[in-house]
Amino acid sequence: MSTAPAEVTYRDALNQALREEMARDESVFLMGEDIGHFDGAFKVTRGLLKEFGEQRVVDTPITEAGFTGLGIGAAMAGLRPVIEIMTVNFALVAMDQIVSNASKIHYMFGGQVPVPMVIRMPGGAGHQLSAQHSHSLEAMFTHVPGLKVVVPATPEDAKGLLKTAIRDDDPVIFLESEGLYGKKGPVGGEDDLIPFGQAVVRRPGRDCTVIAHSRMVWVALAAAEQLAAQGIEIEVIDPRTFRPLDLDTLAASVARTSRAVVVDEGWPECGIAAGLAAHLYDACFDMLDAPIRRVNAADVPMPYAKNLEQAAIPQPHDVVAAVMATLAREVPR
Amino acid sequence: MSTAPAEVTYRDALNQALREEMARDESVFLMGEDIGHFDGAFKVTRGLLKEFGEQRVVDTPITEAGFTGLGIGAAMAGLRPVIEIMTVNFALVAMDQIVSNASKIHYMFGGQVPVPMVIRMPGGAGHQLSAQHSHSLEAMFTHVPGLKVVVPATPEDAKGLLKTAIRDDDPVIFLESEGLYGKKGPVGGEDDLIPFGQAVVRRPGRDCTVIAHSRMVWVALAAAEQLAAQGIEIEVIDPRTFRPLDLDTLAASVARTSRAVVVDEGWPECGIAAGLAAHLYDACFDMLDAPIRRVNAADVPMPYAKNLEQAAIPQPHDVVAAVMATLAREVPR
Amino acid sequence: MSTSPAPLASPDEMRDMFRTMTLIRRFEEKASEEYMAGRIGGFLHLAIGEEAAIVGTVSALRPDDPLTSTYREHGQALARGSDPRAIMAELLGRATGICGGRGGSMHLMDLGRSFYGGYGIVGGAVPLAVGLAWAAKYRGGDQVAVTMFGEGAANQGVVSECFNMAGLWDLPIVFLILNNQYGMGTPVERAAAVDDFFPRAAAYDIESWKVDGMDVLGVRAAVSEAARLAREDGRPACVELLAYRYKGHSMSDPDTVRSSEEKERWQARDPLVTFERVLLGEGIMGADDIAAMRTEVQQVVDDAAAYAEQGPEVPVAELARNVYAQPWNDDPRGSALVRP
Amino acid sequence: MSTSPAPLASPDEMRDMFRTMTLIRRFEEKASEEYMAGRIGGFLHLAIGEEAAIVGTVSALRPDDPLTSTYREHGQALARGSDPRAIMAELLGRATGICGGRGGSMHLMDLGRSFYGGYGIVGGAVPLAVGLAWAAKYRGGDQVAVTMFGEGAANQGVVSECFNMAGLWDLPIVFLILNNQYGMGTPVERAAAVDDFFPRAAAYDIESWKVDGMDVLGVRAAVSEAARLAREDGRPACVELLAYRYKGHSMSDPDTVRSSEEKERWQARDPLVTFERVLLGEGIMGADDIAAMRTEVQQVVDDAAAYAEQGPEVPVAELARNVYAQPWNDDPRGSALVRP
Ligand SMILES: Cc1ncc(C[n+]2csc(CCOP(=O)(O)OP(=O)(O)O)c2C)c(N)n1
Ligand SMILES: Cc1ncc(C[n+]2csc(CCOP(=O)(O)OP(=O)(O)O)c2C)c(N)n1
Ligand SMILES: [Mg+2]
Ligand SMILES: [Mg+2]
Repeated sequence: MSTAPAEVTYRDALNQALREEMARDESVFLMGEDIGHFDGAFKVTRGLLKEFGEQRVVDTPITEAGFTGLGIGAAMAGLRPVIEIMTVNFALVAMDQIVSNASKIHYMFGGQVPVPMVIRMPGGAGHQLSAQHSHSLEAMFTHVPGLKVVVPATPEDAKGLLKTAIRDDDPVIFLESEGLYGKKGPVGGEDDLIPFGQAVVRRPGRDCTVIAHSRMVWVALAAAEQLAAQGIEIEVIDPRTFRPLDLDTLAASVARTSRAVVVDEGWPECGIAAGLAAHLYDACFDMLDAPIRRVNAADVPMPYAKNLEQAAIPQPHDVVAAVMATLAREVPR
Repeated sequence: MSTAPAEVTYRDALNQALREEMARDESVFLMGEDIGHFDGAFKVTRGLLKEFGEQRVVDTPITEAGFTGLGIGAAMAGLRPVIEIMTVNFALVAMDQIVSNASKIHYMFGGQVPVPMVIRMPGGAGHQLSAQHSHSLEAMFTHVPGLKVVVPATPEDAKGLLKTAIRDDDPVIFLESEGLYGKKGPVGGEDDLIPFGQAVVRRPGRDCTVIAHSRMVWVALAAAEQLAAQGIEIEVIDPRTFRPLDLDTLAASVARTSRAVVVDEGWPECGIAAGLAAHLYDACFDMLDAPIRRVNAADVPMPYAKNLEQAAIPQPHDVVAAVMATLAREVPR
Repeated sequence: MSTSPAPLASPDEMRDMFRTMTLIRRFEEKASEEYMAGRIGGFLHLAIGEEAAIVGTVSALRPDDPLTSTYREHGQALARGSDPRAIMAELLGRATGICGGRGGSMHLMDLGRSFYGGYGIVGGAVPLAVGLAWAAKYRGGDQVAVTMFGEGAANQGVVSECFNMAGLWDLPIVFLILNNQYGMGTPVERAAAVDDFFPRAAAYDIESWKVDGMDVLGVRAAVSEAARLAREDGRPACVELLAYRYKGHSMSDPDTVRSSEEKERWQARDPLVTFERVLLGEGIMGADDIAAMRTEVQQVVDDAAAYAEQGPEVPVAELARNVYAQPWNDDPRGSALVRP
Repeated sequence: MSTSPAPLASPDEMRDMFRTMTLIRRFEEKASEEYMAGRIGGFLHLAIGEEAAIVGTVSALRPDDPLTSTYREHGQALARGSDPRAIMAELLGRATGICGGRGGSMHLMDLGRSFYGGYGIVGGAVPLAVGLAWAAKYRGGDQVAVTMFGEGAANQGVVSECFNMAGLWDLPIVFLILNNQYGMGTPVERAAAVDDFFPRAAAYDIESWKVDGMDVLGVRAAVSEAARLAREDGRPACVELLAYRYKGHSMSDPDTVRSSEEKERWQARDPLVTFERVLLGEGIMGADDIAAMRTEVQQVVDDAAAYAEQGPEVPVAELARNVYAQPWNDDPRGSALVRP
């Protein structure tokens, strides 16, 4: 009799990945604000200080530029730092280290030294944290060559992709979602790495391709249920990584459905949805029966009031509306 | 007998705008590294210290986050700071002040206080300054609601738009081009302000719309000459500001030509070209005879070697190739 | 210049200070209830235990001295005289909130009272205050800008940049390091190479010192002197206030890192209790004055909560309002999630 | 541990140091010519005048002590023993350059010699050095990380963050503030609240002091002591080296801000001239030893330039190489400017 795989939270899936990789490789260490004695602001690093000690699980002062830079230097020396920036909002303080140093060092010095580090940080809105604490900055990082950008949506991906990230020799921006930490699901074992650059079909469908990542995958899946009730079957695809991007899988789906919607919690201008749409138009121009619709956060700093905040971030009904709009072109009702 | 208007450089056009606005409004002051006694790294502020004194033309320590934040606070107090960040590359150090404070303060505090400031900074590649000194970060700023983003291509626009920026009550990211400082042209007088959100047709044409900003306008115009020799007439349009964006003018042109190319010196992923292409597909999907082509910098950190650098940034022949590609769809030769 | 409060408080001022401290305490207790009841979202950072630091500081300032704070800033707003109703309504995200419900607990502002706001990025507001000082000096005014931030924030590089600019340009600013000994769960000794923060400012030739942040009169005297240096001598100053927050970092912090022994030790020095003792001892207030004041304050707080709860929601149609001070047109794109 | 260079240099070491100083001077003069001839693009920042600071520092280190520098770093690479040919070829953007022509003058690196590179963002490399120190300590090694940066860079907030981390975690690092008194056209007194920079490190309990950066033996002694503190006591140290650059900030700087009187005053203390006097005076080198050395150095430099000029261009097909250490496939998109 086989037992169903235990379900763990996204949070604990990340914790497992960190624990396993730390046990496997002594050069892996964790550094960030309140990740040790406090177990992490979101408890992702719970128990790791006790298990691995203060040398490998390091509480830092509130100096994101400083310790991100420290991580880069340590990676150049051959260690594998996993830097936690408490939330992606605070990465803005460390932007110069990420863009001017981490992403460029390997190239700029002619390939002499890689920068094998991971910068983990959660982001996203939905908890009424208002304007300074609700960023989704995927687009800013994806803009930058030299970075890898990973956006897991499930516990399984969180674990498998983080393990890959830690073993990767390049600087990996690992963007978690504050809204997903409690999400449960099965996870892989110690040797189950998930390669970068492989999109996954979260739900097959024939009528329209809906591309979504991180928490938006779940928003898209909720929309899929609503649409299915009306006989519309969308295909939900999760790119999982933006650098590298598995354009082939995305484009193959769009070629089949002839319609696409991109859902992204970030802002619209020069955002992820715009970026993906541009790629898909490049690849599928002749196959599209309707313009690609983009579902984004409102083009505003995030407001505090709950009703405004909910109105400002993509909801299932926004995805439904976008899908309907792509269909209306051919199936006007 | 009327005399032709004197031609001045882009650099001096900016200088005129600063001088005129400082003379007009005592609340305008300039702050930045080496802008006073040294006349500015690019000599844009030449002579202004002598004219307006140390209180209004302020040399700073090399602390971009600090003095950008100072500018924001001074703007909240009702002054009109014009902050010079020596080049856009160093804005990465001040990214938190720009994104978390400048762009959000008006909204987040319910409209209590505006932030009437300008952050001037030159950018772009082409002078073999290698990876850390060659950024075009238009996309990062355009991504952020609450900022206005201005990208002048000519002396006339440099002057007229800077004057508008200084009188505007919002934080304006004013992106100059290092490659254009020596460019000459006519400029407007003291009262000639150029409003934000008005694109301009740099060269009319019927065969393909080419959208380009800042230095890329000149690259596009060079391409237009080459194409004209082959009987192909492109319409070159310069958006001049990305926030606000004059989508109407862009879309009207594309609706006429049925083809579009977007030229942008920044990186391709989630970049300006992707953002504009997404807007144009939204507006003109049914009118397009070919996919919109994007011409971007190579997706690499900028290399030092001259031949590599030139290969990494858009050249007229890249624009020509892109235009030809859009035409080949219908006019295969 | 003569309008600055005197370093030594008059009996009236002391009564006022005590009332404000009580108001802050009761207001935050009420906010805590509202949070538990699910009516406040996001983060709620309480300053309970830090009332002396807040009120001592604000009482030493002129009402037109621009002030910035962190996300833990209800007390600063209250001490500046902002309407408790509007503050509580902000915490509840109502249209009647002091920032129209856009900011919430972390982002109060009351421009009319020269309270330039609470900010969420640790260290991020300090340069704004330098700019406020800059503006005062630029205009030839005699205001002193004051910025309160935590000892954790003092480690952010931008704060050092601010020390340098203020020292270099002789700006009228007082840096107030509210050293409550923890940044979230991290005690000073695990975050800072040296436990004292004021010497950092001294390295930039900024007059600086440390005082007991639990003693409201001591804080007032120290901040008065700092403000005097800034206002009269045109030099920045820095005061480190040693204090303690009684609650966790925010309402979502179970506060398990700090020992109960430590908490009790600091609570034994409760600034309200010790100041009450002073007032009673010096005959400035009687026991029934205090009781009456408490009743009145409780009414103010209850009224604020009632007012807030009855406040209207923010109309969703206003989502894209105030993104810009000068919008370019009525472009509705801002609030449209689906493109095109 | 015993392999650290002694603070007092032996005659052989002194000869070596003098040769290296001469090599840096001649190399940079040659680079200047190459720049004027249009063979070097971008910025070219010369360290002429700062040879004592550079060579004194590097000679006090072990070859495996990781070192970072700024864009003004030809000297550091040469002092570490990097091949002058490969450096000059890098300046000329050739495939034979030390970074394959990708970095240019501002971004030399020689990993095999533990030279971790020159960086262009002012202050930006300092945390990297803290990370190198961290790694040494993490592995139980006894290397000392050393980072050289300007007094202008010392004003960047991240440098203060680094002082704090190094002091807090007892990292084996030496912060070397090369105070050449100017950041581009801005003299110290217009950029810093206090003219001395080492006290800033002291505020983080970092042993720190200032020495004459024109005196190579003094620099060596000071850096030796700093490295000893880091290596043996496991404590960071900070040395401020007072020096002067003879040329403008970079080749494109006409250098009109500084008075010729000031320049002459400092050039009268030329580190090569004064050290030559010492060597002659102590009989460590004779006049003809020196002449022979100069000839040899000039040959090395001329040879480097000839080698560089003959070097092949970087193949444009390699544009997208090395963006990643682990590329995911042969995706040619990186080098394609036109999409799709
Ligand atoms: C740049 C940045 N990093 C991290 C955080 C998360 N954070 C919020 S408050 C806080 C602790 C701040 O401590 P301190 O400055 O001492 O102020 P206190 O909370 O004690 O009043 C942290 C780490 C943040 N808001 N901003
Ligand atoms: C963050 C940043 N701001 C500004 C610059 C432009 N810049 C390059 S070098 C320099 C002066 C640096 O002075 P200092 O640190 O004293 O070093 P020095 O050039 O004197 O060796 C400036 C302002 C830069 N490269 N990076
Ligand atoms: Mg604290
Ligand atoms: Mg200098």
